[in-house]
Amino acid sequence: MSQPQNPNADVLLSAQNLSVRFGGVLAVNNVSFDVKRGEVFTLIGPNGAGKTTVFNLISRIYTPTSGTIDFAAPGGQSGMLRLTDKAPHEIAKLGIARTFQNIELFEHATVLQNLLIGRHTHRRTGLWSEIFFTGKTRAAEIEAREKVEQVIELLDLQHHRESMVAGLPYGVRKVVELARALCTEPQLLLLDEPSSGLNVEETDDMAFWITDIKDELGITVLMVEHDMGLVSKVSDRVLAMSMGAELATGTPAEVQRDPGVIEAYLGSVDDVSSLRRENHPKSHTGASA
Amino acid sequence: MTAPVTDNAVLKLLNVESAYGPIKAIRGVSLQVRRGEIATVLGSNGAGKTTILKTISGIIDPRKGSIEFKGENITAQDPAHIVQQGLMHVPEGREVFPLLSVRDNLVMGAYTRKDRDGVARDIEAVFGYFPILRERAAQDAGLLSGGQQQMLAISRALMANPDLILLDEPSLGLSPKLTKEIFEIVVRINRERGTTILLVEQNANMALNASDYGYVLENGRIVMEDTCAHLREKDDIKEFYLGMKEEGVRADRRWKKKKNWR
Amino acid sequence: QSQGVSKDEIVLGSIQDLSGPLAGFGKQVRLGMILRVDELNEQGGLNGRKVKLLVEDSGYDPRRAVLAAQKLVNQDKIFAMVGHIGTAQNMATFPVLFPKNVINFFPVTAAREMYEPFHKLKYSFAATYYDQMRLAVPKMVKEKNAQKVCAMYQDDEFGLEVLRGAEEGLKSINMQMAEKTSYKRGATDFSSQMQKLASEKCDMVVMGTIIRETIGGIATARRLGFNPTFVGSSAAYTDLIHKLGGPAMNGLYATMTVQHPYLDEASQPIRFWATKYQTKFNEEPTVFSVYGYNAVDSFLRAASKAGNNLTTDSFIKAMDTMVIPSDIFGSAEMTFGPQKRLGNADSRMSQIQDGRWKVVSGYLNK
Amino acid sequence: MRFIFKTDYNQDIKLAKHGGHTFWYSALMVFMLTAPWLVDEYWLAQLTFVLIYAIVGLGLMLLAGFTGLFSLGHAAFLGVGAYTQAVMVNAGVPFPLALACAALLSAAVGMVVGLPALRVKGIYLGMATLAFGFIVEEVMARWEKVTGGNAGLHVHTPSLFGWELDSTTEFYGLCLLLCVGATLAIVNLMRSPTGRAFVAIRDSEISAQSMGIHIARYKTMSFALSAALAGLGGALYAHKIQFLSPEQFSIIQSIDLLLMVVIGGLGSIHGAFFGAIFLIVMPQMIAQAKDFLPPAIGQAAGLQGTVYGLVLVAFVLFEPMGLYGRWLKIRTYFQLFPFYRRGMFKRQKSFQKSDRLK
Amino acid sequence: MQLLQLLISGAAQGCIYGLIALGFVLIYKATETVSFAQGDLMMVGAFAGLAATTALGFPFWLGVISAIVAMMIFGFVLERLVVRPILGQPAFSIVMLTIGVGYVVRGLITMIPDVGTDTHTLPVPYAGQVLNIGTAVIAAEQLVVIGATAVLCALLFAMFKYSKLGIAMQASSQNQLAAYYMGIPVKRLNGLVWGLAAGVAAVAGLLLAPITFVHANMGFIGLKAFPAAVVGGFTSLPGAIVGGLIIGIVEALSGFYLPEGFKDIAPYIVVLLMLVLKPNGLFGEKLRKKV
Ligand SMILES: Nc1ncnc2c1ncn2[C@@H]1O[C@H](COP(=O)(O)OP(=O)(O)OP(=O)(O)O)[C@@H](O)[C@H]1O
Ligand SMILES: Nc1ncnc2c1ncn2[C@@H]1O[C@H](COP(=O)(O)OP(=O)(O)OP(=O)(O)O)[C@@H](O)[C@H]1O
Ligand SMILES: [Mg+2]
Ligand SMILES: [Mg+2]
Repeated sequence: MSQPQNPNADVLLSAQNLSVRFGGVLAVNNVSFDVKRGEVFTLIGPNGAGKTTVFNLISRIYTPTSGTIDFAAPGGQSGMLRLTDKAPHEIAKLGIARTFQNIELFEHATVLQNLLIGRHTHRRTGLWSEIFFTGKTRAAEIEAREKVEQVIELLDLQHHRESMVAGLPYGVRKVVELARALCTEPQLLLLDEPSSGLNVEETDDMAFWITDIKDELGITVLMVEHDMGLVSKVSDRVLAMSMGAELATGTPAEVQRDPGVIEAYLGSVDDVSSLRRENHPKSHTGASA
Repeated sequence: MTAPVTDNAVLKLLNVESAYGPIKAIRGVSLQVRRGEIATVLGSNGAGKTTILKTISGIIDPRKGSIEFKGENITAQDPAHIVQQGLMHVPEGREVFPLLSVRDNLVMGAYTRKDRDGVARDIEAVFGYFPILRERAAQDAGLLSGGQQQMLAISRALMANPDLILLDEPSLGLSPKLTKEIFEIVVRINRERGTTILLVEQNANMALNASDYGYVLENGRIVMEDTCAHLREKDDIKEFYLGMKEEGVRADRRWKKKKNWR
Repeated sequence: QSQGVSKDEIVLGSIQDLSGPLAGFGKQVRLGMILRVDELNEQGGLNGRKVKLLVEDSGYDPRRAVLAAQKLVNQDKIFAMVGHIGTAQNMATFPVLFPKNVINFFPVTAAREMYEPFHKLKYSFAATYYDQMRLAVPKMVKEKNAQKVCAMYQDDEFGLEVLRGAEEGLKSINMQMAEKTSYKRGATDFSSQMQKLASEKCDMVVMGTIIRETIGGIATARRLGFNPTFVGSSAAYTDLIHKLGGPAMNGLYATMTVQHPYLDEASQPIRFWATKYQTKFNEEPTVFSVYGYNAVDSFLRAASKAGNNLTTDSFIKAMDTMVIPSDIFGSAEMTFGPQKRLGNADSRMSQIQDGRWKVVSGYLNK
Repeated sequence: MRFIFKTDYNQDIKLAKHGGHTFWYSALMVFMLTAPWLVDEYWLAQLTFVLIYAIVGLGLMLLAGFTGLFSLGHAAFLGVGAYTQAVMVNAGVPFPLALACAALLSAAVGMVVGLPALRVKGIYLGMATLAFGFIVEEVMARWEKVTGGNAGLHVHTPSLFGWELDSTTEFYGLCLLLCVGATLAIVNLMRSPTGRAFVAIRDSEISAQSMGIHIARYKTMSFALSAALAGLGGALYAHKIQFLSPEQFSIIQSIDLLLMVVIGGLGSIHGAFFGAIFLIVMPQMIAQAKDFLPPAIGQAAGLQGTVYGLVLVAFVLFEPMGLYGRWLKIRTYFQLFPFYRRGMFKRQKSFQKSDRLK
Repeated sequence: MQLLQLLISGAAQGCIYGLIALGFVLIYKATETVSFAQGDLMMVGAFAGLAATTALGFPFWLGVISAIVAMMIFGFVLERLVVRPILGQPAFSIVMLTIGVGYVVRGLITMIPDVGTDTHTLPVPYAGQVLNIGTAVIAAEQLVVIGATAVLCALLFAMFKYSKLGIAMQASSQNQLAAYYMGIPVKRLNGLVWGLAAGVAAVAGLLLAPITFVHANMGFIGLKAFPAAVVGGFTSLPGAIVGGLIIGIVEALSGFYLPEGFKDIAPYIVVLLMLVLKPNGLFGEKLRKKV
């Protein structure tokens, strides 16, 4: 296996000339980008631009038609690992965790159990030790719980610790999914639309969390997001895609100013008052009175 | 042509209470939506907005209370029956038919309709709204991107040409441009066809501008209601739903969050 | 004192298939047994003891047979197991019966394991499939001057017994089985089997088959224009063959131990018996009804011989010198002894002629 | 209602969550240990069967209830275990060694079956295991030299250094011991990473994978463990029934096993036990009950099947969570006693979604 | 010549499997459950035909039609009574339910005094006739099966592909919740599906009756139809027929050319091979969840 040299010690993840085709659809078309250690890198783009597909390529759910993805070897070794040669379950072990656009939690388990599954890559016990539940297993379990509790506290999930995921509201599930990803103690965190379904205030919290994750935990974040407020608040760099191809790269402000991005993605300047009914109906008393 | 808002309520909820097993999700909600208007329900996560919509369309049976649609009591009726009365629900989380083609998904939207020509015309109309759907007409809906599925879910509801549409977070996962377009379409349909709309939306700014009347839901109870024009001016609404906070408040909150965190 | 015998009652158990593949037979065995038990009880019982017959359903499943046997032996405390159907089912219950000293009397299966290896609690009545075929096949070969004998058999212990008997019989006249082919119980398609036999140009086919498979196999052969002499065992000796199979079945030979009780049978005692059965249960009797009836009848003979003090030991003692004479159904005389636990090994040949079984030979004896 | 305040991680991990657990499970153990003196031989034999089937049920629960892989050929593993045990014990191998071999050989076969399971799910997996079951049954029937073929195989009583385990009581003791051991093993597994990985695979393969769970390995492991328990159960079954024939391990047996875990309650360890009790006791109850029915019905051919089917249908209709679900409700009812409200367990409408996509 | 006859016999038998498999595919496509009661419904259908033509004395064709109609009603009722109450539960519950229904149906038929435990023949006008194809022969009974299978398959295929009803059935199986949201009367459609499936089962039973006779256990042939459905892909109607043909022909050939015992397990070996090589069968769609 070729060991591509890391050209730049700062680069954590490097995608080169990625393309993937599904039948007639070229979902990702020759996209290249580098994610630097310690930054928040955001992918934006119209619906169907191929953002989620890029995530799926990184987590090896899809295999690229052409192109490569390299990841800085964990544990400070020099050199890059070729992700595209790895099996899907090996990705987490390397320190890449992700959330899903449509939320993929373990529905018939509690929040706590979901988070503990997140600790799977840190498993140290063997089958026999688990069957007899030896002291080692017990110690490992306690340690896993300590770690999980830290994440629960960070994300304010105490209240939901023992709830079944199936019964949680959409917004909480989003947070649980983030928590589960954090439990793997990743180097790189992939967030697919973390704020969708959250209201303004919750989006604010999300922004705080993402900043904390980056600053305090030192985790690099690669995210897909449509809420430009959040994007500007937390991202260091933004890559705009359209129809599978790269449209623009730069700081959030730069990208937002790009006419191509405005045309394809942002639309005209925010003035939603045009939606209002010209003649307001007169106020009426509600049925609840 | 603009359809006027009339005073008679198409949809009336009276003291509705729904629960999932022992957990009560909404507790005594009363609201009404008048013919031709766009009404919205605001509320934070888990407030029970989705539950209200599901209860209306018969997916959940309420414990108490009654629901009236166009003068008929539809409490705990079979969901299919309720749709046949002219009520369409765009559910949270898209819920497309993953293994049917995009076109067949649209055809299913028009299941209750008998007029073939009208259906064909409406398919063209939604293809006009969302050209990508025309492009993917023969593709399995399950393979669309998240946003594309959302477009499909909305289009599918339009296909039924209903009297009342329940919209649960229509902008979920849509690009800023499309979000705006979606609301324009919603408003247009309301104005042109006179379709009544009950809207649940996290993007309160959009919702409050597009709607005529709004309810605020907290912990399963309605705590405030008014015309959207008035709501837009209220300080609480501004702070909690529109995100127009003073810097001090924001920093305070940030600090509180941080304190918990080592 | 043995379990199951009290001052005024003898409790007998039986396990039948009442819901499985042989439910038709199981039901008839049960009715035959009931007929005899009722006759006895109406006459006041045996030495003042009425007989109580408990029948359990095994669904032709050995595991359920064991559970049923446990119930009968340990819960209902039966004195003897009578007329239990099925080879594997019987074998599976032996470990339940024997430690409790419960006799397995006249099981409705013609497998050698029902009396071999010797066990003092095993009694069997029917000529085994093995013996039937061992004696019938050489005789038929000679009679028909057959050159190539082949076999189609059911892929289970029953079919194998037929096959082994036939092979043994052929060996005695220095012949070999030219071709053999098997099928699984419940099979419906026999075309490849019959084609295989046809391509070998077999002129006699031994059928280790029961009912539907006998009919299906022969019908397929006739359709293919393949018309050897078919020879079946007593398992194929039932009126269903000609009733269901129609004229295509004419010419089939089968061995038999008791005669089918046709309602319009020429023999007056059989006709009388058959009518009685028909009146009581509102259905026509078959050979299986006769097996059930005979099993209970023979049990009663021995029990009566054992006298008032009926115990397992006294019953065995009575059986040690037991002779059961030939009955109205034409079964041969049965004799038992301290080491002889099979009544007899005799059977007769019969053939379907004009849609009805006809006896065509006397007893086949070694 | 009981509220438990957690002050220690150990509390979360502990098996007995509170005093009630300790008390009731101890009571159950005491009963099981004294059962030979409390119940008559017939019921002790049934109890032994229950324990044997519970072991098999635990295995199937692991596979179907926790990993979400439905096997329609589980009787094959039972058969492999049973025949291995019978052949080895008959050849004079000490029975503990034979037991171990039975479990291991079954596990090995389970791994082989696990292979197609890596690629197929749902109904296809059901069919793969069904096909496998038929093939194993055929092998048992055809490999006469070893299995005795359709003629069947008598199993000698287990013996260890000249000591024969022949009495009902002693064998019951053995089964009890193994059953408790198996239960502890599964309970332990389920509170460890492996057990959680199984549950993760059941709920969402894609996200299990993205959590670093090697799907293929864990599915194979689940098959192997499940088959090992079935093999162990099969070995005990061989001794209990003492006569083996291939048709005892047919599709009917496989379906019975599946019914056992479904009726017991999928996804709970209690369910395996409830199911085993049901599977053994139910036919006996029907047999007992029919003595009280008018003979025209009670003795009719087919009654047993009809009643069995009716009970099954009734279960699915009224208690889809199985016996364990019913038990939970009863328990909650008493715990809440004066405050119990009707409708508390009223099922909300539920909606099925394609599980072709998982 | 040998080979030709083998192929013809195999194909005829394969059509029987295909015919039964059609029922499985119908139910699976429309409700995403597997009905283990299909074989038993087939048996009941055959008994219904028997009752109509012998006990009631109807002329043959009238008897056949009334048996099919009666079975469709039976399917309806069955759905109403036992399937509908648990609609929405995981598919597996319904599988269990059908196993239970199979037991009950078989048990009840067995319980009919004087009829249930016996084997019967259904008198058909075309019984016993054979058709010569070159040197090979085929029975009229088999020919009828082949014809009926083709017609039924075409009809059902058209329904699922082109009619709104058929699409709606698939829609409800893929996402019941969304189907309700669309106003699709899921329950009524389900009733229809079960009615249709029972009707298909009745047709199979009636066509099979002259070949396998009518008896309470004739439904077990359904176990051979599973492999047919799997090989074809379980969601494809033409696949069921092709799968059936493959299974039938493999059976015939292995019965002739391979050692004893292979004929019985050949279908299952084919299934295992199929699942390893092409997990979704010959015509099954390749599915993958998009995340
Ligand atoms: N497995 C697949 N098969 C076929 N087409 C696919 C597949 N996955 C994705 N696509 C197509 O590729 C394109 C990109 O999809 P992707 O999910 O990456 O979009 P996205 O940028 O995440 O959009 P959104 O913001 O709406 O989620 C879409 O047009 C989609 O239909
Ligand atoms: N299936 C369920 N089982 C149990 N509880 C549930 C279930 N679905 C919702 N709930 C509970 O009902 C309450 C209301 O949920 P609902 O989904 O209506 O909230 P929402 O206002 O739509 O929130 P969101 O903005 O996140 O979509 C929540 O507290 C949630 O925990
Ligand atoms: Mg996306
Ligand atoms: Mg919601």
